[in-house]
Amino acid sequence: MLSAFDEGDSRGIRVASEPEHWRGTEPVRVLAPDGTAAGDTDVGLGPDELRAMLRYMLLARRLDRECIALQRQGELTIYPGFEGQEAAQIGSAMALGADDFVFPTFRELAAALVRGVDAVQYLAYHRGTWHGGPYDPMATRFAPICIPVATQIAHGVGYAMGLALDETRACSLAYFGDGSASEGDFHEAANLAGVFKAPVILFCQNNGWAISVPTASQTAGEIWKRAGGYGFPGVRVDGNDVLAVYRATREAADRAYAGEGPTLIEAMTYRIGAHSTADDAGRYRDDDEVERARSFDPIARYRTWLTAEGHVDDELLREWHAEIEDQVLAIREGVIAQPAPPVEWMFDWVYADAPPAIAEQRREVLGV
Amino acid sequence: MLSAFDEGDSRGIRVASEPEHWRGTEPVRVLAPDGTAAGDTDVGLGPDELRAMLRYMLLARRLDRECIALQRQGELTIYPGFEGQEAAQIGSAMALGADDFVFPTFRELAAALVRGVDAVQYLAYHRGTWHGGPYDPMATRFAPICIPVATQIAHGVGYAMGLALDETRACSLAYFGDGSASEGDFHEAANLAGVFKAPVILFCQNNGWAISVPTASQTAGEIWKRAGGYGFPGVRVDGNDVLAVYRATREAADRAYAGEGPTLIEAMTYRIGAHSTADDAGRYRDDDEVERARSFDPIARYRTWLTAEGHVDDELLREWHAEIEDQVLAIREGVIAQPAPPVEWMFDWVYADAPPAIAEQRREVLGV
Amino acid sequence: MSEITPEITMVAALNAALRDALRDDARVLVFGQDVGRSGGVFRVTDGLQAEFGARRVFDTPISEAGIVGAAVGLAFAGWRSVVEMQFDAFSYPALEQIIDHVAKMRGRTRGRVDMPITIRMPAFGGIKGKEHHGESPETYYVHTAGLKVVSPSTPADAYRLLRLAISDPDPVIVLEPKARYWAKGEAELTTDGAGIGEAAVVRDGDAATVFTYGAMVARCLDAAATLADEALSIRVVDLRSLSPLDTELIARCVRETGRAVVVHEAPKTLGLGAEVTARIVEEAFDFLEAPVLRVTGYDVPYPPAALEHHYLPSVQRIAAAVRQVAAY
Amino acid sequence: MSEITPEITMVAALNAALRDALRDDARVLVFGQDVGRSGGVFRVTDGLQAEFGARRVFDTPISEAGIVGAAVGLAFAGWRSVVEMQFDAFSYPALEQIIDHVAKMRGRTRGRVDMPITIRMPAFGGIKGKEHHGESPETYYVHTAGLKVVSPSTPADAYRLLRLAISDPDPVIVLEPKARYWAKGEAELTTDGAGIGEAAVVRDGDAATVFTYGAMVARCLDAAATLADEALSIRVVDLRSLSPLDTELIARCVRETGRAVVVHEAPKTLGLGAEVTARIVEEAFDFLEAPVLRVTGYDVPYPPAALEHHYLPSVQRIAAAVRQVAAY
Ligand SMILES: Cc1ncc(C[n+]2csc(CCOP(=O)(O)OP(=O)(O)O)c2C)c(N)n1
Ligand SMILES: Cc1ncc(C[n+]2csc(CCOP(=O)(O)OP(=O)(O)O)c2C)c(N)n1
Ligand SMILES: [Mg+2]
Ligand SMILES: [Mg+2]
Repeated sequence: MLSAFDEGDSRGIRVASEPEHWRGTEPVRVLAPDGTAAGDTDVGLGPDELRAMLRYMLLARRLDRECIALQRQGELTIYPGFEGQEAAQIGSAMALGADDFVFPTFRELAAALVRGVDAVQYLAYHRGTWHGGPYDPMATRFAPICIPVATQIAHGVGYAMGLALDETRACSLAYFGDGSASEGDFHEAANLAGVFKAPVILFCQNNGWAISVPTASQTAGEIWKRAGGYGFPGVRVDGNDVLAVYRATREAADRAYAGEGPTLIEAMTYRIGAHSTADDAGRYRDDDEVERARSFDPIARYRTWLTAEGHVDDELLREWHAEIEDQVLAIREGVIAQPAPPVEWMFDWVYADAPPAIAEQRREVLGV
Repeated sequence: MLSAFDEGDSRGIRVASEPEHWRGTEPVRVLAPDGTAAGDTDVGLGPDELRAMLRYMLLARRLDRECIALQRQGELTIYPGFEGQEAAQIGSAMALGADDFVFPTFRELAAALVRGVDAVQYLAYHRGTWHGGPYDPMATRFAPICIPVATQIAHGVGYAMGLALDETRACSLAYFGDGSASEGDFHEAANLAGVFKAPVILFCQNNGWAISVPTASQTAGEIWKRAGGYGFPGVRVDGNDVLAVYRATREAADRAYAGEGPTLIEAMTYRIGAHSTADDAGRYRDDDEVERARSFDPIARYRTWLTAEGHVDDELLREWHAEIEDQVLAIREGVIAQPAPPVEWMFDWVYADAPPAIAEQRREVLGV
Repeated sequence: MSEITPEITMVAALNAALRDALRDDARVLVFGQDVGRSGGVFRVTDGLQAEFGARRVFDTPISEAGIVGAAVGLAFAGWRSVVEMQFDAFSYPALEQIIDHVAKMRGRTRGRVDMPITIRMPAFGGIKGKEHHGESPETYYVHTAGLKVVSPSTPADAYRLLRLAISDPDPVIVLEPKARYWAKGEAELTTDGAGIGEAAVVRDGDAATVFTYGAMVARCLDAAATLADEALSIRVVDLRSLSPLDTELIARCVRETGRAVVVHEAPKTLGLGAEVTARIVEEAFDFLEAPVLRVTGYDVPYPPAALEHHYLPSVQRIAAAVRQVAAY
Repeated sequence: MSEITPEITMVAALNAALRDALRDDARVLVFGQDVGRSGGVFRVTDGLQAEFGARRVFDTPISEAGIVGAAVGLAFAGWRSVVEMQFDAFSYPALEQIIDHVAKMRGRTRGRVDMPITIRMPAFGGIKGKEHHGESPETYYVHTAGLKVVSPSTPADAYRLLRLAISDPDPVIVLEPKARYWAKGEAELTTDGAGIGEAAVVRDGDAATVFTYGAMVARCLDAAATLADEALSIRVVDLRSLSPLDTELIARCVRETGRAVVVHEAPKTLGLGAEVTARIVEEAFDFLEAPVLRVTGYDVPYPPAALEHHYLPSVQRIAAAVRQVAAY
């Protein structure tokens, strides 16, 4: 009997060079890992949008690395990087309309950038100056950062139920990870979505790891397949192929707008970095696995294709590079300049009107 | 968009005469509803065992009705009847070995009888004289009655993990209902079972209703199909066909014994009575739906086949009838004779050793 | 007009509150297990689906965490959810959603997103119910910052508090004393009157104050009547709002009566009585002439029906405690 | 022998307790998220999988309710589970399993089935952690009859209490003060000594007693040192066992010092301080010369890192409360 109890698990046997958790059902692809077309590359985006997508990916990666530096320099508390997941996040976020609403986890800074969330405000969370949504979640339709894994999925479903009740032509999208999908909250939310035909996209970034636990020890099945049990479609897509992610999300959104209900998307990607700056992935993961995964880099793949298609060239990339450096520097400065909030903020929004005990405690702290 | 929000739901459109929630994937059958063979009827049971199965079904139905009478007479608190589900419970319980362990809900009196649980002790629960397992759960390998729906599934999985660790050739079986399968606990337990290849049978009695909510409003999918997402087999079986239930459970047990892991069985049955004696099903369910379901009665079907096969005849049935009347009368008397427990029992097993506060409260109550 | 005031049950009052809320505010939704077609296991939502349709009043799968989580999402979409947890203990699967999100979301968004969620549940014991159907979960909720918790003891309070809960921009847990569901009271229903946060003196007296709530209010009034025969004049306070607590009224009563007993069904350890005692000590220590006694459920799981009456505070136990503090 | 006692961290002590328990009892299992290969996010389970194999020490999916539910089933099969909840708030999804089953199963089976389950979790704040990583969940557990709850403040107590928890036939929640994980203390580890249910006087004094636990013990000792400079002699009691509480020692200290302050990180309302106060009032009212004051977290959600130091009881706040009761 080979089960998770057995030490010599399948992590030892690596033959193919793709990340192990990609095995099984072949994910849907538009671009091959080498950047050549693997399907119909017309996903309905014009050259500007195609370019914008790459620019976001480059910005996201650069900013992610800056955040890790900021953390090392003591300017952020723990920071969860997303290197390797740029296509999954940006491809999906780009596919949404302004009226759609995103319910993220704690790792979707790249998606937040696409939604127009102010990066400095977003990073206040990781600086430890505010919990939840330092940015205005209603303005960008990007819900507060959510840490208790899978709990945000029900929020996405509830929001979508609200859209359906209002007969608004919009949808919500809830991000979650491969590990999060083991929570009961995933199941309850997915089943509710099916029953109410909620216009929601359940978007799983399967990056192969939940902290130190590989997907193979997280579930014996394939996550996209669960959709069938809830009575709605599921699709497994190459999460490092931004065009495939875009198309799958677009199709799911169109289904949602048309009143056809939810879609589960499992985007196969890879977490290049550690779980967070507090984590040492060397304790549980071989470096060569990471090296192999790097050869499936989503940015290189897309840039190769865009270049071959003539949408970008070296000059444009150099221009972007300079712009992005400036952008990131401004964010860095903004983060560093961000002060601790006034102490009374701890009390100010717990209730719409502070009950006597809180009002008194507030006075005590302020010494008034 | 047709969703659960729409009032004119599919409950209004009934064409076939079988219960609505049986539609979709055809359940596996050994006997047709009219009691003729619909497949290979050799499920590996000899004539004595085949007869015993019918006798249990007759006893169970008679006792179930007696319990409802006892409740009306004030001798039981609320009682949840199981009429119509005798085949599902007895077919599955008969398929287990003495070393296997059952984790029931609150509706498995029929299965308890097969496991040898003393009916009077079992009914102490419904008499309100003790919570949980008034019977010894270790002696009969039948866990305490469980009310918080779906929570017992994880217990079954944990027990099975324990069996695997001990390398014991046995399995566990957790019962749950169609409604319970919407709980996160179902999902977490099923996923754990898959990951640890636990020797467990997840046995869903889909009786079409969760109190007043029909299966169609409970999930948009088919419950047996969820197994695929967890990486183990699922099967939909005619839950009113005791031979089919027996065979499916036996096969699942054999898989478990062989170290092949879990199986999800969805047994399609029908709750003939109300949810419990406290429930008035007339508020949400048409009587003619119940009448139609009665024509799929599991006992009539099996008796017809057993009679046709020459395993039982009218004389034997008359004999059993008399015996069962005596048996049920004895249980009835046992139940009625059961006194309230001594008040100190409230304190006696909260901890192995009562901490001072409880010891003091115990003394206070006893006035010592 | 007739001299005889018509009386209604708490179930009818709660039903009226939901009906009026649904009628007055098109953003109000009512959902949960069996609340739609069947009208709820206690009939609290009876007739609402028929009147307002299945888009406003609907049944859900058995998914407490999902139900509450959906209410959070619905709040982002501007809906005001009134969800039912079928029984006290069946709110436990939703605790993570309640503690992490329902209670905290306003703060997390710096007040940009309201959480006008009402979580109703039949609570407490006293009906010889099954296991997990007689729990007193208030401690879990009262300790959780960001929630309000109320428990009415009369039909009129039930109507008012439920309506106030629904219109409150913040989440409110409504613990409905199921043992009093069918008890009748004044039929005049209005939202005017005491708000969330205000306790009430339901019987005046000066020898001691008994603080209580829920189904124990009636029992404490019975005890007070018994004690009146012994010439002990007891004040009874219905706390009604368990969070925020009406510390001011609590302290004033202790200053005036010098002695206090707290009565509730929940187990003693860290039951609400502990907090009431602590506040009395903080706010009225110099007026306290006897220890505050707690008459509560024991520190054991809620017992089976046959032992329930031994577990719940009885008139005898309440009266004995009052005599003890009075004689101190 | 050297005069210098070697010192170890609480993490090392907890790790040793798990190792020794795994070695001494073949029925002990250790499982949870990331406890296996990686050795836990705080390294408490470091090296255990390598030593005892993946059948005794294993990683699980992210399913807190499932993990705890599996531990219940494993108990039926005669296994003794030590499960880790990765952080305080991540135990909330398991509350239903804990309240309904872990706490009640012994009683439900009339003592026929033990629930020797240990649920460990890094608890409380003070490390500038992320949201949901600094919660003080003790009220939820202490109020739940059928559970024991301990919280060590030193490596030696951590070792002993964890081992006692594991060998206890009843379920024990172990709240490990994560802010003290890396603080060092005496390296001699033994199961001899105070059992679950026993508090300890960690500093003697006679002007007032400060009751506390977890990471606040060190802070209260700092406050006591400060106050000693003002010639105020303060007794500090480390409660250690939050359920059952050592009521006897609590009452004795109040009888001897006449004044009391309770300090904890959890929000004030229905924090453990309420229960300690209520017990003091019940057991030592006549000796109480001042109100019992509570120095606690505020009645708000645990704040972000930048505000944490305003939220947690500080030496100043503790000292001020002590001065206040002493001067009363
Ligand atoms: C309810 C809950 N349990 C545990 C954790 C601790 N935790 C934080 S992230 C994480 C792993 C999540 O893995 P996955 O869902 O795959 O997302 P990823 O980190 O890979 O983005 C865990 C266990 C948590 N945040 N919430
Ligand atoms: C966690 C939880 N929520 C709600 C309930 C109330 N309840 C008791 S039985 C039931 C319906 C269960 O339906 P199903 O699982 O189909 O089983 P059946 O009653 O049909 O046997 C509900 C909602 C419960 N027992 N536990
Ligand atoms: Mg992951
Ligand atoms: Mg059912």
